[in-house]
Amino acid sequence: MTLAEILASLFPQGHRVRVADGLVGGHGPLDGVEATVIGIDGDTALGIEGALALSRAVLDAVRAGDRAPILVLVDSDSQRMSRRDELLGLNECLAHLAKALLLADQAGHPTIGLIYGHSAAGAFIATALATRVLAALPGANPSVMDLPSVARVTKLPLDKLQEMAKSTPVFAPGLDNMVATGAVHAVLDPARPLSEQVRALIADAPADDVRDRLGAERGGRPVARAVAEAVADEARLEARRG
Amino acid sequence: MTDWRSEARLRDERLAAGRAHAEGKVVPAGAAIDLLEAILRPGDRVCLEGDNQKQADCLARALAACDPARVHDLHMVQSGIVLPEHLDVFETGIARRLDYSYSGPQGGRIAKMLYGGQIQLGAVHTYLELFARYFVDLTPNVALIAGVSADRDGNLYTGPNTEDTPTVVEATAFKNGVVVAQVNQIVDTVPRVDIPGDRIDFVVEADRPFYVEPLFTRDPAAMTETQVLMAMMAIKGIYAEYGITRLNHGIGFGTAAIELLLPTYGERLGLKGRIATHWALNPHPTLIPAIESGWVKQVHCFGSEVGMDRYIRARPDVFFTGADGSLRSNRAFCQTAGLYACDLFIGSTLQIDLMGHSSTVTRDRVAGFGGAPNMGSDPHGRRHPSDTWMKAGREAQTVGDPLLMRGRKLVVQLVETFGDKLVPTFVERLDAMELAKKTGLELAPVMVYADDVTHIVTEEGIANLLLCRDADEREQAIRGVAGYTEIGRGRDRAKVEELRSRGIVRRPEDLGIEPLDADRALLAAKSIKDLVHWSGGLYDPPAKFRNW
Amino acid sequence: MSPASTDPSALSWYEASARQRVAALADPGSFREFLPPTARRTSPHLPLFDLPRAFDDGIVVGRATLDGKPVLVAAQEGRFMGGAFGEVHGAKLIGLLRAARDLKPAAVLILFDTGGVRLQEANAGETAIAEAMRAIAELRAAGVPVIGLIGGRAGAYGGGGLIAGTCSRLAVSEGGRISVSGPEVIETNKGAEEFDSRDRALVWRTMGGKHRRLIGGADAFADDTVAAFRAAALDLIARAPAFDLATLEAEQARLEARIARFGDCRDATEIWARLGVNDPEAVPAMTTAAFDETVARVEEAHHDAR
Amino acid sequence: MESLTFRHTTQKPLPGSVPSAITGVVASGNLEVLLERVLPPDACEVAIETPVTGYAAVWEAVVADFVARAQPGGLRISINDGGARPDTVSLRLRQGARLMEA
Repeated sequence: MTLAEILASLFPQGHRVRVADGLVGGHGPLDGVEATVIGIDGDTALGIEGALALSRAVLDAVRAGDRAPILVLVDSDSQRMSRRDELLGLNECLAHLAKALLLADQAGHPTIGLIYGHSAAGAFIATALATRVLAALPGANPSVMDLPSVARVTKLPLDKLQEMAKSTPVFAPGLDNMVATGAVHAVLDPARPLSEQVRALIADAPADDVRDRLGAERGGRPVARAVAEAVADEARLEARRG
Repeated sequence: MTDWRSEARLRDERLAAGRAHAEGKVVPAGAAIDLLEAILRPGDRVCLEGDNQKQADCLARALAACDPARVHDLHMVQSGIVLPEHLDVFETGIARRLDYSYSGPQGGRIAKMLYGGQIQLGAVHTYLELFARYFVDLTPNVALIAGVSADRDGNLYTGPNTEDTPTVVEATAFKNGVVVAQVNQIVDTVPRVDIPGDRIDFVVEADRPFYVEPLFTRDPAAMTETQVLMAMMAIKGIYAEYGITRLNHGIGFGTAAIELLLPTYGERLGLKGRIATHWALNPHPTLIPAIESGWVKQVHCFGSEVGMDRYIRARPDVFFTGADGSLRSNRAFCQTAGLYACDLFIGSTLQIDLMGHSSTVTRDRVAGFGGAPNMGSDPHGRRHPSDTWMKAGREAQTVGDPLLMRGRKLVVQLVETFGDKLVPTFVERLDAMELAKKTGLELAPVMVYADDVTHIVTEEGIANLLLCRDADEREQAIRGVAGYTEIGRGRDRAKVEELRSRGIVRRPEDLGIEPLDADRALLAAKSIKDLVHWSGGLYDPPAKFRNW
Repeated sequence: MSPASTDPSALSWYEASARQRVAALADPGSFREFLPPTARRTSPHLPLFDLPRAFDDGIVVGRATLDGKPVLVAAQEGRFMGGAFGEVHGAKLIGLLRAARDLKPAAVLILFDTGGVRLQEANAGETAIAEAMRAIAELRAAGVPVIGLIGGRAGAYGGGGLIAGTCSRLAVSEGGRISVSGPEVIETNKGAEEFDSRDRALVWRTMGGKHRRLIGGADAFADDTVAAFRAAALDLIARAPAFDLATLEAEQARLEARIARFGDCRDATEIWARLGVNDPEAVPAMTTAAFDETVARVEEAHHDAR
Repeated sequence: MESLTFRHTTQKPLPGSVPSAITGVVASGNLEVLLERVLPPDACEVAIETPVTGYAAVWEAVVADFVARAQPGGLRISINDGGARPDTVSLRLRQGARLMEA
């Protein structure tokens, strides 16, 4: 689906969402409140200016205090790779955007991510992965690194990696693997109105971070949940010992 | 009538042809190719100054760009094969024969070209040997050299990296040859005259400053506990034992670790002033802590080192400097100093065989030798005694009238039993033998011959070959320090224990060294930054060595 | 310069292992490790790639006291797989952060030493980074300071740089680096003209501890010793900013002002000059004392906007 | 990856009472050594995981020398190797034994 189609399906009554320089921003009516929409379109890399433009929109929504949903629509490249971005503190800007979304969440705004194209690395972490519920549309292609690049870095032949990718979702790019990891909660049905599907996601939003539980259930992260629990258990036990 | 002036006339012809591209002696960089095509003749012997460090790179590029129809079949006689252009000329036919000394960075490619027959190799020389032949049977017709600046009369300032230049110019200019110098800039007055202008025929103002490789910078951050252990053994088991004051160090991490242990471990052993006072050495950054701690009386240098200029200028009591304040190095003199006036050479190698021959040549790399074979040989022409030299001589030779006994130079190989990628250092047969066979060389390129080596230091211990009385003892002493290599595991354990009881093989514990004490904390500097601090901010390391 | 010392607190942070850092940072003998090496919770994925595993998967987590107060600590081992986040590695950090939510320690300390996501377990690593950022935001909102200490050889790159940006406060040493894209990554993707990764002085000028401290990307500058990091951690715990709208509004303004003021600078030295540093070229070689004096005069370096 | 296990009988137990210790890091040319006092006092077992294949004989010799010298009775020693050279292996084993004796 294109961004225009997605917006039309999300907001059948119309919306005020604009795209400029690959950055998405605006509002649209959802369940009687004005949802805030931010995002990245057109496989655009996220740099310092983009991150701060998006975080500004999120903080504006938090300041409004209406607890309206915040939708994060993502079809991005990775973080913008440049000397200037790093010089000026890209890590702070991306972390700031993620923190804005996490603060909004704490302040009672449902934060819903929707990945409909590509996304990778720092851009993915700062946007879609910083929402409470991350959904995807079929055809979305989140990745950390493409397989040819993985082949180059790991010095393993590409065909071997492709074979491994079939049985080991933990390293391979693609939506199915991100779903299996638990990072993507649900894949939406493009044939049905997105508005009602998003409404359902908001209604069913988990109270806690359940991504490692999903990863264990779906087999994409076989041990993370057990390891995290074991650490937490030991910590509590040690604390009781004093 | 015998023609006694044919060479001189040919020189005049070359100069006349070259002057067409010059204004006085000065040639713009853009005309360098024309100049070379004008002065060179097919079959000329050419020294294209490629030193250990300083490179006449502008002239190298110009030579490689000459028309092979006009310039061909040259015989290159230069100490260093360092730049790609040094070998490009053999691919195009501009050059055919080669006599050289060192080819570190091009070691892989030169091996391929030797196997492929693109290069007719005369020999891989020691520096002094090649320099000597400049004056006998390898005198250059044309020398292409490099300096920092020159005036319009050709008076040349080489900068701190004087290196080979005086030797090359001496041989060329005084035997009817033509000398072309590239300089970074033409100035009204040079800071000091390293080569008088009447020995320089043309001066090319280069398009960019000549390239210098920071060859002697070893980052302390990369030193391992094993290297620290070996350095402890060398200091306690050799330097202290023989009272070594006059010495030369190789280029490796092991010897750099020794330098960094002098102000800590050496100090603790009370050795300050008793060892390591007089050096033939490039200005190693890792020597800074020892200098600053007052260990080092003086250092004569083969060449300089990138980033050390300001430090050297501020320490003229230690280094040889000119009236302008900057370092004056000289490879030929320093090699001679290392050969005759030093009591110890200690360096590393890639392979050692059961007799003790060593080489840095491997199947796919012909790195050449640099200074090691001269430093690492016992000069039979030496006549002056020193306690170190005499003690070593007594160990080697137990019978005869003391008044007729020679001393011995200490030649120490400091090697880890395994190199990179678990390649064993100790082998049955040197790869150099294989190379000689395949390429039809009459002599295998051996770096240090067995009869010159006196000690081998590994992390397993010290083998004192001076004390071995026959070939079998020698082999078992070498096996005894070869650790877990096949050579080491093939040792006769009883025999090695017997050698140990005679002090021929000495383990760390025999020296009172606990291997677990070999900690990086002993290094006087653990990083390049520490070296900068030691130097009081005078050392200015190249960007690739910085992490600040 | 003094001869070698064996005092553990004088230990070089850069040189020390994760385990040595934790042991020397905490009150003597106070550290208790969770899922220690004997538990052998190793990566289930690395063998597929024919790569060796580590018994702790490259991260040490546990509890300790710092000046008598209970803290939870995580320390990455930068020499194992570049300190990168794999599944187990990430999950150990997540478990620690979740425990902190219940236990309310005086602080959580994260000793970063990471190149980012472990490629062989990329999806797990990336997700763990997102989980860590969420958990840190929750902890901070609950009033638990989360302090990042950065001075290892791998720095804090990739997702590590983002987690660092989520912490309450950061201490960094000269050798420490904080960034998202590494120099090699930028060079590979954009060419050596954009970023020459072999120019290490440029790398440190752009991403290193002094630059981050000067522009306010880190809150304390520590000498490269465990003792200095300990002192910095204690200081930072005492002045951790709240995690609320006011803080993030202030951070928004701070970062926007930074771009407006320095957005046209090509090199860090230009930024330092505009910050009022008299001799910007001298900054890399400055001693800690001289640098501290310089920082004290730079307004941007002091804020609660994180 | 290659897995190797060597079992030795020692004349005596390793002194000290530290239950476990770890030294070294899995990195290129380095290794980690985990030592646990879990075996009978006259037994020592060394288990190695290494990405460098074909060096079983070298490992065997290094381990045998270490056992003969340190007499690490009671220890199960587990090694994750990153391609370390034998001298580094020996050093780490001795460092580990010293930690256990403390």
